[in-house]
Amino acid sequence: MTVGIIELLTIFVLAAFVGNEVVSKVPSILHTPLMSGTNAIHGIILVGTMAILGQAQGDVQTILGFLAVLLATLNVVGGFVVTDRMLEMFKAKPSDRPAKSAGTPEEPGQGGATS
Amino acid sequence: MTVGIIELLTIFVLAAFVGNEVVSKVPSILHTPLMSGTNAIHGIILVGTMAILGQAQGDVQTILGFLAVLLATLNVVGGFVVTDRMLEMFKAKPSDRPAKSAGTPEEPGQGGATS
Amino acid sequence: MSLLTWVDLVYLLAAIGFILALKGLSSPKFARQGNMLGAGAATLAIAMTFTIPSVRHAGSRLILMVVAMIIGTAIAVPAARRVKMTAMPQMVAIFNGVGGGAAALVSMTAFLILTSHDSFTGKPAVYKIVEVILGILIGCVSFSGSAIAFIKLQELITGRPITYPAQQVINAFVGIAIVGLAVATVLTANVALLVVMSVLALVLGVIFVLPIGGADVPVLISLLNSFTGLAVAASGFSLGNNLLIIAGTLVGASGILLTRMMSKAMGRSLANVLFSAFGSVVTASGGADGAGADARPVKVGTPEDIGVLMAYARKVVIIPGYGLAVAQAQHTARELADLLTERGVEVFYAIHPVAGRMPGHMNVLLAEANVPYDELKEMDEANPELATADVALVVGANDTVNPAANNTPGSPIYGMPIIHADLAQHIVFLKRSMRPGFAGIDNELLYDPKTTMLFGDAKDTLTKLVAAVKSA
Amino acid sequence: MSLLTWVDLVYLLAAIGFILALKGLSSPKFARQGNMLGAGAATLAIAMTFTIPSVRHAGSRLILMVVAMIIGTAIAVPAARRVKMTAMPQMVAIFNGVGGGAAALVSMTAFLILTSHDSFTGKPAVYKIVEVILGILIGCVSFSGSAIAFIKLQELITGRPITYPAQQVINAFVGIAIVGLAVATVLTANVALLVVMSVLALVLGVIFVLPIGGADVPVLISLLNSFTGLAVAASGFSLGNNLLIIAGTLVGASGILLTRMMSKAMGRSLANVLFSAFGSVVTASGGADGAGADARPVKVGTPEDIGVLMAYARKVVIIPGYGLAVAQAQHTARELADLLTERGVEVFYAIHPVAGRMPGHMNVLLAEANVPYDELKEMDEANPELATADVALVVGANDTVNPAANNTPGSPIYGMPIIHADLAQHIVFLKRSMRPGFAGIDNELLYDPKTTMLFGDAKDTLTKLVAAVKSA
Ligand SMILES: NC(=O)c1ccc[n+]([C@@H]2O[C@H](COP(=O)([O-])OP(=O)(O)OC[C@H]3O[C@@H](n4cnc5c(N)ncnc54)[C@H](OP(=O)(O)O)[C@@H]3O)[C@@H](O)[C@H]2O)c1
Ligand SMILES: NC(=O)c1ccc[n+]([C@@H]2O[C@H](COP(=O)([O-])OP(=O)(O)OC[C@H]3O[C@@H](n4cnc5c(N)ncnc54)[C@H](OP(=O)(O)O)[C@@H]3O)[C@@H](O)[C@H]2O)c1
Repeated sequence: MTVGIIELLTIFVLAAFVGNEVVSKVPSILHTPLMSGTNAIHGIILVGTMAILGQAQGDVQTILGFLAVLLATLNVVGGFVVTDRMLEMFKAKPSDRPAKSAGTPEEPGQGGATS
Repeated sequence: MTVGIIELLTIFVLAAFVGNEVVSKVPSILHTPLMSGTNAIHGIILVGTMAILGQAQGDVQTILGFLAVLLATLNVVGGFVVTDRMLEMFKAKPSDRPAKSAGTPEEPGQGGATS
Repeated sequence: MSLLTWVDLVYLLAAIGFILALKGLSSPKFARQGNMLGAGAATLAIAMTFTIPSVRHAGSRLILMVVAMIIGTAIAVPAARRVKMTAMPQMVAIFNGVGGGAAALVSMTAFLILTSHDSFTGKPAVYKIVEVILGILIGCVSFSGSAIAFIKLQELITGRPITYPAQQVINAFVGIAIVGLAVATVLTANVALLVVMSVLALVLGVIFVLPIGGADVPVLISLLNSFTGLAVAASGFSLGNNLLIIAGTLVGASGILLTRMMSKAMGRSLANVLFSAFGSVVTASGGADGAGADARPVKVGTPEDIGVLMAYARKVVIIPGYGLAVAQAQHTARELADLLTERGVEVFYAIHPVAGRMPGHMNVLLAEANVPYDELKEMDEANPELATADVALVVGANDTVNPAANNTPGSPIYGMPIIHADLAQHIVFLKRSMRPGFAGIDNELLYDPKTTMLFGDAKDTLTKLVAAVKSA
Repeated sequence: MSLLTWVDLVYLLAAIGFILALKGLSSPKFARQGNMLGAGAATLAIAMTFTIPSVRHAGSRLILMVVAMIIGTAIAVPAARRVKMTAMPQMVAIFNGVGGGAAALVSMTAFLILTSHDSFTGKPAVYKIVEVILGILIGCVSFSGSAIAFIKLQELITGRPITYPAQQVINAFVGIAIVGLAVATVLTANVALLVVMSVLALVLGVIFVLPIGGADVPVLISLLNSFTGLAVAASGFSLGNNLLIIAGTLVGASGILLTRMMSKAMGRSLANVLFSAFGSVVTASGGADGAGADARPVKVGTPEDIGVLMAYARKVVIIPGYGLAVAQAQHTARELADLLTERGVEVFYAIHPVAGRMPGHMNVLLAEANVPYDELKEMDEANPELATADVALVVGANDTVNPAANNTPGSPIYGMPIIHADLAQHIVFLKRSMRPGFAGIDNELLYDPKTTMLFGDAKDTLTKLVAAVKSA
């Protein structure tokens, strides 16, 4: 906790630019998974809750810390699992399907989705 | 100078992502001005040379610092001026020209350049 | 290097992992790998956290920690595995809310630790308190706001905008009270003030979300997601933890952008989504639409007519909308499409970006029903094809095919891009009534001579169509 | 807040300014504003630096500082104002070199201060020395490499790759010596070792650049630009200065990307650009090409023939290349284009991304000659138009219109996108001889029945064409 506030601010500003730039061209087809995936990422607050519970003194702080760890675990575990489930379905899978007229190519579908 | 190396490393990594993301879609028409413009940006080393000359002790350090300030000034001043000169010409200017058949629109030229 | 430096290095690695995960999630090809990379980065960071002395030597609190994590995992995994794809928005809302709650609790405990530690050296630095307050405020709003969003989407309360007398006055009062308490807390570092402020922040989350209509809630969730990110970043400031700052800010910044992109896809501004009820009180039932609707004749078809029409068509485009999600008719729609394909009819789905209950949601629903990618076309790709389609089968969609968006300036949806069902030879609407869609405006296309209506719940009518096609 | 925190805050603002400047520079619309924003950010940061106590109270050294800045400005402004646009690559090289030199000097002085300060407390931390060494190494290579690049481009020495016996052995020796000295310096923190290492790094810069052919030098300058950025970032680490780290890293990262994009536009890998002489020793004159060239007949035209051809054409496409830049014929080309336009001929320029002496350079040259934007077409835009063109006037270009890139697998330029001059009704080449271009390979198009050659320096032949069109 000895790090200068300016360094933290700098990191904040740079991370904001990175987040903004990276997401700026995502296609609408991915809005839902992206929302859910970023939701999982902020579950990393779990790391903070662990540190807090580790340092907690007295019952109040311990209870708050315990609750925090519990909630953060829900967020991070649930977030990544649900996103994965969603994305798992996001693929061309002509093989699972009843016979289709032509051997439908896999790539065009995905390529079209990006455009 | 008491800042932790980790913070500096973090800033480095994030800045690298920002640089990469921002430049990743520049059209080839701007390669030369972009090269010259980034060249000017690293001229900010001038700030470092000033700090060094300020702290210099003894003749050797003072001479090195003096040289450094001089070189850095060349970089930053020359870099921005030359880039500006280049970009100044980068515009549609049908007005300077001898009468052209049709009233050439300004935008299409620039729009085409981005594509 | 000391152990703590190693921890910090691993945190930096995890942060890089999150950035790459976000890059992956932004492209359809690498989305799944991206998510897995993110999960890996999180696991790494969590594992490393166990080596920090204050955690490692926490004794009974270490046991509590592990217990909390086991309980959390035991709840989260089955919930995430079993949730129906149609209930995705609720699920995201709840995971987001707990994250916000955790961030608020971290900031709160950090405040307690801060004030108890510093009791001998005097008041802690102002900016430390400001960081804590920001974390608590944003986290609490996100927590209670997400909870209300969940309740709305789960239809435990009405999805309609909830308004009540003196709403503006109450909002203003809560807002001013929070600001006042925040300032007072900064000045006094008093715990009681902080607790009252936290409670009011929870209230603010509730009254912020109540007036927002059900169909706008997904956009809201994206915004609250962004809030939680910022709350996490604020906790990162309090704890001096770079990883939390980076991960939180990434989510905060990308969430805000995503929210704006969603509003744009709906042809509206973010402010409009959040602060106007957008006439959806009028929408839900009765009133103006009944009058306008009944006045003019519409063509109503039987399932058999329409079954024959489709069975002998060359190209059928299915345009799914919000109603398909509500009726959970995606599997039946797929059955119909398969049947038609087997008969040699060319079938594909035209997906509007804001069809369904949340942006991109229709893709997820249809993917769940095993509809392969190559039958889904995005709006821009589908529109040129519609001119050559024999039948446009509009299943529970309305606004997203309403020509008023193109040709009626002043209409609330004017300017929103639509799917051009109107270009097809025949248009079939599967809906329950003549009631308008979310935007609450009449749809001229329902009265078009080319249009046939088939009233009823989408799942029922689709089942009937399947039977009709089979016997055609 | 202390003064130093204020300085840091202003530095952060300047860093944000640089990021926005970079964003601006990446889009044609905001490039100029972006550059101005960058200049403003730099000015702000420099002004703020004067308030730092160690600078403010530096006494005589403060005067020296101001003197150095005045001298630097007095040299840089006129140089930057007067330089010819064709000499742009040299100018960028020299500004880049001095920046690298400055960064190296900063790191060197930081090392001296470090070792003198710490003389009583023992050796400074290892990572501090590593930072310094990196700054010096990269800065020195950038400095001497840029100097050689300047000398090559200014044609003070030959632009051809310079090779000499035992080149590999010497390079390896220098490389190993530098690594050894670096390790020794880390272990001993000895100044003498550092000085020797710096000198060897200067040598490395020279021997790294000498074997690179003149036409590849622009790509190299982009790489060295990136190096200087990294050297600045390394100085930032030594000084604990965030602004230097951010600005340097931005330039370093974007420079590497830019370098790769340039190589890609040339249809080659970066390694190929840097480490292979790419057969350009064969290129320059004589040898294989002479034999192949003389064996087959070519059609040679007179300026009058070609003047008439163009004067009565409907559409003329001018394809400028390296030779136009060398001959500095851009103004004459513009004169010709204006003349044709006045006669009602449709004229535009088709610009290949790697035409000229550096990527995008041709745009700058033509812009300088007052050619408006709307007459410049990028390759992808121009190619469809060439099929309907009456005349493709190829001025000092060769590789960029060579069909071998499309249809001769194994050719060194195979895979590079070209401008399809071959689709035009008539093709006119203005060049001095039958010699090949930079890639050193024959161009079938020169022997095409549709092709007319007009030999001579591009400026001369264009002047003759202007006269011919006038009298046509
Ligand atoms: N996707 C998003 O992210 C999102 C977010 C917020 C807002 N929105 C808004 O939501 C709208 C979405 O457009 P949309 O065309 O998909 O939907 P819509 O315009 O809201 O229309 C949905 C239609 O489905 C019908 N319906 C409802 N339940 C049904 C059932 N069980 N069976 C059959 N039909 C049923 C309704 O008519 P009946 O009542 O007559 O059956 C209604 O007309 C747009 O205005 C968009 O701006 C979208
Ligand atoms: N732009 C870049 O960034 C860049 C960087 C590195 C490498 N390159 C490479 O450079 C090449 C560029 O292609 P390019 O088509 O522009 O040029 P090129 O293929 O190198 O051909 C240039 C032609 O101009 C002629 N020429 C030279 N001086 C002339 C003069 N004074 N008057 C008239 N003609 C003259 C030469 O023929 P004579 O000798 O017969 O006159 C030569 O054939 C590509 O291979 C590219 O990969 C480009």
